[in-house]
Amino acid sequence: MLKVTDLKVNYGGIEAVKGTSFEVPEGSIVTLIGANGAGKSTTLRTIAGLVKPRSGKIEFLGDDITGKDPSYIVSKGITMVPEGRKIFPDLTVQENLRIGAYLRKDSLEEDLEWVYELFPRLKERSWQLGGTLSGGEQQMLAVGRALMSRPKLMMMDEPSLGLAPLIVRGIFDIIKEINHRGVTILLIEQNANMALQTADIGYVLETGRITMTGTGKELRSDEKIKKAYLGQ
Amino acid sequence: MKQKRYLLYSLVLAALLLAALIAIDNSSLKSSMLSTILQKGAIYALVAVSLNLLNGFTGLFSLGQAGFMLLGAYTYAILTIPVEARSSVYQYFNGGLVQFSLPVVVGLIAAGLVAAFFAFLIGLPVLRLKSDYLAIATLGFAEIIRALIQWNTLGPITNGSNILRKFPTYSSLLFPFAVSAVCIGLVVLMIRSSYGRAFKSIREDEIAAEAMGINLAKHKMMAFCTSSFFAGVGGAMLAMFQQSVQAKYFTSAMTYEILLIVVIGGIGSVTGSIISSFLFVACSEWWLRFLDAQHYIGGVKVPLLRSGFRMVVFSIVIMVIVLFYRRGIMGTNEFSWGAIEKFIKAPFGRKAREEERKKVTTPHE
Amino acid sequence: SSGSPSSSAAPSNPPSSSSNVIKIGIYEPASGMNGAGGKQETLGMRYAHSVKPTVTIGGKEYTVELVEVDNQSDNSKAVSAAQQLITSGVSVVLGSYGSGVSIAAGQIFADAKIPAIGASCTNPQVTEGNPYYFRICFLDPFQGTVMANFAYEKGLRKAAVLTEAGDDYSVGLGHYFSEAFKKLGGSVVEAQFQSGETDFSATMASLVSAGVDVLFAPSSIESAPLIIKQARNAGLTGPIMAGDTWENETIITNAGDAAYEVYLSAFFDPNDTSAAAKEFVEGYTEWLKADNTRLTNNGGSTGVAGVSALGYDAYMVAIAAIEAAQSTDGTAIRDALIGLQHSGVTGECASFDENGDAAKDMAYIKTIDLQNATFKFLQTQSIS
Amino acid sequence: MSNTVLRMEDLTMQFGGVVAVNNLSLEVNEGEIVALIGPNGAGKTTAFNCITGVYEPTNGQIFYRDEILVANYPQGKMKKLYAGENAGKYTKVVSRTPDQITRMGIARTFQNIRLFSSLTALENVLIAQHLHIRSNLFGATLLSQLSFVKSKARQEEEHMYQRARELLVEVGLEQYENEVSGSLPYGIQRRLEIARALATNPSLLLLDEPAAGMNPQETRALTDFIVEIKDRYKLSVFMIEHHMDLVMSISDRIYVLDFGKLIAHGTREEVQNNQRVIDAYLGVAEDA
Amino acid sequence: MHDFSYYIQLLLAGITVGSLYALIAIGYTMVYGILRLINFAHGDIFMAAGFFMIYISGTTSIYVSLPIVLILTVVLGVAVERAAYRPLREAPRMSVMISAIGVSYLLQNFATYYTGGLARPYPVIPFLTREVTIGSMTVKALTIITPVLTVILVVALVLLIKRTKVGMAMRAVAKDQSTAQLMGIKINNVISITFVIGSFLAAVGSVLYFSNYEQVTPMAGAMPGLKAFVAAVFGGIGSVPGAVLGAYVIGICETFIKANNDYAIFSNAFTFALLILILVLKPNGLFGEKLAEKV
Ligand SMILES: Nc1ncnc2c1ncn2[C@@H]1O[C@H](COP(=O)(O)OP(=O)(O)OP(=O)(O)O)[C@@H](O)[C@H]1O
Ligand SMILES: Nc1ncnc2c1ncn2[C@@H]1O[C@H](COP(=O)(O)OP(=O)(O)OP(=O)(O)O)[C@@H](O)[C@H]1O
Ligand SMILES: [Mg+2]
Ligand SMILES: [Mg+2]
Repeated sequence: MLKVTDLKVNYGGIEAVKGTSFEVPEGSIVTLIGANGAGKSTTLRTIAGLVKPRSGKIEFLGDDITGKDPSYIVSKGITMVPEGRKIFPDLTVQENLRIGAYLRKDSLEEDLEWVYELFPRLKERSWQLGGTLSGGEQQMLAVGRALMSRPKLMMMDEPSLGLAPLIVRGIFDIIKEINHRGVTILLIEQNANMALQTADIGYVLETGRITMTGTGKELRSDEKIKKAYLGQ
Repeated sequence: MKQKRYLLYSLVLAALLLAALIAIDNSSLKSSMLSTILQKGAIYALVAVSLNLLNGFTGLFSLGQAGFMLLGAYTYAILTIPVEARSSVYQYFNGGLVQFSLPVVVGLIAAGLVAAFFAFLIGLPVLRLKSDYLAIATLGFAEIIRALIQWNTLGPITNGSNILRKFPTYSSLLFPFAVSAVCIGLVVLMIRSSYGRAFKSIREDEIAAEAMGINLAKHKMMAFCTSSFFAGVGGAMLAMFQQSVQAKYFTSAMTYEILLIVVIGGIGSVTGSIISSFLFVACSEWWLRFLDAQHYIGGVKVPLLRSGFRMVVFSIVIMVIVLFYRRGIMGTNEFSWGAIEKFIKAPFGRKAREEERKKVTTPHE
Repeated sequence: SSGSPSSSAAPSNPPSSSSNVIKIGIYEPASGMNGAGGKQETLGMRYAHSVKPTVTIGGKEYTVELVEVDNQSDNSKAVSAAQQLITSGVSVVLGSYGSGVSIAAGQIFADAKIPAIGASCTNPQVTEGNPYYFRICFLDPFQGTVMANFAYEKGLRKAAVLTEAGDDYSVGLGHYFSEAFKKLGGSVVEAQFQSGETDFSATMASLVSAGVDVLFAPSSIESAPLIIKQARNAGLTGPIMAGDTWENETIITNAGDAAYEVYLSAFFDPNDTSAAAKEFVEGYTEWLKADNTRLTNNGGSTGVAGVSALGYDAYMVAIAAIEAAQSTDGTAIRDALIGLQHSGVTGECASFDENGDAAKDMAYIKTIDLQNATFKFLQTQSIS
Repeated sequence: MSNTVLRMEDLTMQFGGVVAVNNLSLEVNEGEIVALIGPNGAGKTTAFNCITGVYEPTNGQIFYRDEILVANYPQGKMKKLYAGENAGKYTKVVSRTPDQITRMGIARTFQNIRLFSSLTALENVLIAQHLHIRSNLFGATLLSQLSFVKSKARQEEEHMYQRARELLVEVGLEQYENEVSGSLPYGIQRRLEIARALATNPSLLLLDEPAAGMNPQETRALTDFIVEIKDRYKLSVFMIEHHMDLVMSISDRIYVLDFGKLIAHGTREEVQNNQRVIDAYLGVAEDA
Repeated sequence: MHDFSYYIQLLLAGITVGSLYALIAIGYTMVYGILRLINFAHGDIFMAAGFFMIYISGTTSIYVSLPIVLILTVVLGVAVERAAYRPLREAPRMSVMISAIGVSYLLQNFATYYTGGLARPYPVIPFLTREVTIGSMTVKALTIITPVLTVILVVALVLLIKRTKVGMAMRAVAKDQSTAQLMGIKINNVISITFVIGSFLAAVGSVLYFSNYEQVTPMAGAMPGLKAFVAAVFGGIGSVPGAVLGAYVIGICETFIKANNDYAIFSNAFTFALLILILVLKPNGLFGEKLAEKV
């Protein structure tokens, strides 16, 4: 579904991504794990069109989307839950959700119900301004917002960041559920353990390069990974 | 080791500059466009640096600079006009109320102090305001000051709407340079001190700065008063340069002009402000003047050229600079010998240029 | 040699050697608050130049070259503008419209020992204490008194004096009018407005309710129509008076029907029957029509503004002085100016007094003729 | 009682209709690491903000050692709005600005990193030392950088630099000294934020989710780091955290908030086995 | 000292001035709220609209010129955005503002260059300048039309911003452009729409304003532009009703001060003093958004 080939991205003089290649098959959950600063977020931002790559190619459903406008990429069916939530502080919770479906022309009520069902907390707060939500609430909102566009591929940048343990587990359940509904997931997580449990395929990104790949299970039992990322 | 070498370079450069200035001062060039532009450039450099201290380093968006210059210019003029000249200057006010006159240096310092004092007064209520709210409040303050000075009732002191003149001016080109250099030097030292770092932290994030124990009110006030002090001194020197001073020209347009200089030079770069002051003054008042006159090339009239065209071209030049040097001439960088050495050492300076280009194309968020 | 239609002949036929060129500086605003008036004054000078492009010194014919700078009506730009003229090597300077910039540059011309001839700057401070500044027009104390006399003689007793704060011309002239009017026995209500003001309705309402029977409002060309119209709207039916700046046809165009009973003091009367004036008016009008840019700079009309006539005279005085001095040297020309006599289209333009002010003892009082949309000469007035 | 560093009494913070913190009382003792946990939106960060002067609480008071840090009671509009317990108990109003509180010896980090992002790591740390500066503006301007004058201000400036570099070495960030802090990796930024807080010389350190965004291995390193700095700088630590491995391995005591109210409090074991905590927050036991 | 009708007359004058400021301020605050750009050129676009009317009405009838002027002004506004603001989307805020000052200089200087700088009479638009009598007073029709139009426009704009998808997109873009992009919002389009609305309002404002004062100069936009800025801040950045209220407060205060001859020159000063006072009491303006920033 998504194919990234030899992607290189620079921030000024710094080379943040140094030639990564990976694939996301349709219907799967793929996770990218790696240390801080490995270039995970940059990769996602580049796919979403927020950062222009220096070289490399990004194909989505056979369509070359390298360096295209974010709005074009969204219209193709890719959304992203950005790192740090980035919800709109002046918009109410409901408006935040609605704006997630900006490109859609059909009725949103059904999807709103679904999101509220996933996150009952949001329903309670649907008139509160996004900016005053607690960290965890904001994270729920960011995921909900991304779902509203009915994406084919949803990229999530550390969705469990700052969430209570109960919710973290919930989030991974939700990811699975979303996936069951036919949404392909590309996930970045620091909580590598949970991520690899959830994912079909995992890639390990180290200083801008993919160094290892395998199914979630394989990686979870790899000694090196255990030591470096699972804290065992 | 390196430090010493750079210090040597700096001393040599300073000496060369001084020699050049002395040479101009003692030659027929003394009364020339070059000298005029250099004087005004030096004065504007001080004012621009003072605004940069506020806008660029402390993150306080102030549009009151013309008001503080006005205060400085008037304070200087009022205090230093010779007693015997007062009756002709204050022609409608029987020679005015002030019947003494102070030495030039005292007048200059008083100019700064009065500006700083008013900054303190206005700062108490308005420095709590954020961004544009602060901008409009300071802009408004400058307008209030101007209206007060023009008020006929204060005429015996300010001469109301009428021009002030006959105050002592300088005779050597070195004077504005010396005063500006000393003042800018002080600003640079301040920026590099712990207080300067505190100013920068306020620019970066007020909440975090406060959490680091920095008293926002106090530090903003320090920056504001200091900036106004130097704006006041700059205003006084502008009065000396013009040999006359009248409140109606210290409008927001003057503040915008200084803001333009700061931004074109690079917000947060002292060197940038200085360089762009000279360029700006030269460009607006010297180099483009030919555009105002009709010219003939081989008997054919050059189209478009007529009075007013210079200002059109000048506006376009400003736009072009702003559009192509988004972060100003210097960005937030300062002049450094290290950078220059690197530039020269790289083969034909290519590498340095390449790096520069990379910087420009950086995608920013 | 009247009205040769070609513009500045000098640049198109560059002189073979620079030794027989003499430069005259035109120090006028072409932008800023007084840009419009400055352009009209400049037109008069350019026309004069086209009429008399050469001058004979020591039996040799010199070509006059005009060097124009824009002082932007701004004191802080005035210094470099003046310096530009000095650097270009001018022998004498003409201008400026707007007294402030003239005062600001006065010392610079004096330091460079280059005489300056003010055409329409009426503030006393321009020439006072400056041995190099001369002026061919009358002064504000004179003008203010003239208008006060005129108003009082018309039987008006309560005057509103409306001036622009911060503008020395406006405030100064208003001051002299008030003084004279009060001395005559009239009473005065003073009011001020800020530069750039467009809404005078409240001011006018208060003046009308104070029961004034005449409004004296020396102000800029831009404010004039606004003042006239809004005064009429507020119900002021009495005369509206002002100084020389109001003699500008755009005011009539812009103020329209409201501009009845408007009186002003002027430097010049285009319908003057004297031969010199007639020749000037005809020639100048032709010259204006010959070029669109000139028309634009004259506000799109062919009317002869008083400042253009003064500009013409100022140039002619300069030429006369150069010829009298038989030198291109600034100080020599200055010395020649001191004793010079010159009768121009606006009357006596020289015979300077100890301050350097011409012996103008007469102002033209004009009114607006709405039917023909022109200024109509009413009477000459002097102070006895 | 003298070994109580922080004491919070009946703290309430209400935003319009939302009672973010509801009648909360707690203590932090000298040398302890105390954790504050609870579901998202329970009011933990809000409690921190009340302590550090960012918010003025609706009711209640907070002591730092034996001094009142903040005290307030419902007044004005709040009087009508707030009808909670102990609303009439307090009559004193003390409100200090965040900088005063920092000066008293409390330093904090932020849930969403707030470094001075276009300044270098070193500058960030230097700025945090500014609160202790002795020289005034003129002294600092004129004397602190002129190498040919030996002055107090100069010594002070040199000392600040020396101290800042030491600190960076101590927290293991020396290689980032001259890097612009905003472009540092996330985990490094978190560490730098702690270093910056330490530079204010606190005796109580408030950490708001220090391990957010860190992988388990990094979290473990952070755990050691917290213990280490606690011992080295003789700190008491009060932290908010969702990483249970971190919380459970180093906290001496734990407070659990839900909907602004304290639902449990005690040692790790007590809290871990508290059914209310499991229901509201922990869920079924970790299976990592 | 004065009778009642005198004060009514002043009040009416104040409301007229206030309404004219309000019309300009609405357009100003739109751009301001969304781009956080102090659009110094707004007043000059307004001035340009005045000259468009003068030149176009010289060749054709008023009723044909009106729509052409509206269109030309919108084109000018959007062109300015394209040329001077869009390339600076990622540059520091200050640079964009400087670019706006540059555009303002350019428009003023070009107008001076092109028109010669003298005031030009504004064509008479009969249905605006026609006199109408209410009670004992005769006023120009625009005195009544302007406030009504202002109110209608405010309601329309508030609905647009609060209730429509475009409005929501505008608010989102105002806060965070890159995240807005992630939602599929084409920020360039949203910003262009904002400029279309802003310039359209400037054009409408210019027709009414210049019909009242009947002349245009190259500097004619500077003062109204500044007043609009003040009004926008007064009411709270980005708040359309706030800007309108601010404009009325300014218009009415100014008028009453100007009626007092001794202090007339303090009318601007007083307005600013009042503004400073209000800001000290309400640091985010009258209707300023509550800071949603959470620490
Ligand atoms: N805007 C930026 N400007 C300059 N450098 C940047 C920028 N954003 C990221 N970097 C650098 O690019 C590299 C990769 O960063 P990225 O955010 O992609 O890492 P990451 O794998 O997502 O890490 P984390 O787990 O901390 O989120 C890092 O070294 C970082 O310092
Ligand atoms: N400034 C504010 N205005 C209105 N409501 C607020 C404000 N700050 C916080 N709240 C509300 O108070 C509640 C507590 O928020 P707080 O940030 O303290 O939660 P938290 O316990 O830190 O959660 P998390 O672990 O997710 O960060 C939330 O419901 C939040 O929406
Ligand atoms: Mg990341
Ligand atoms: Mg929190």
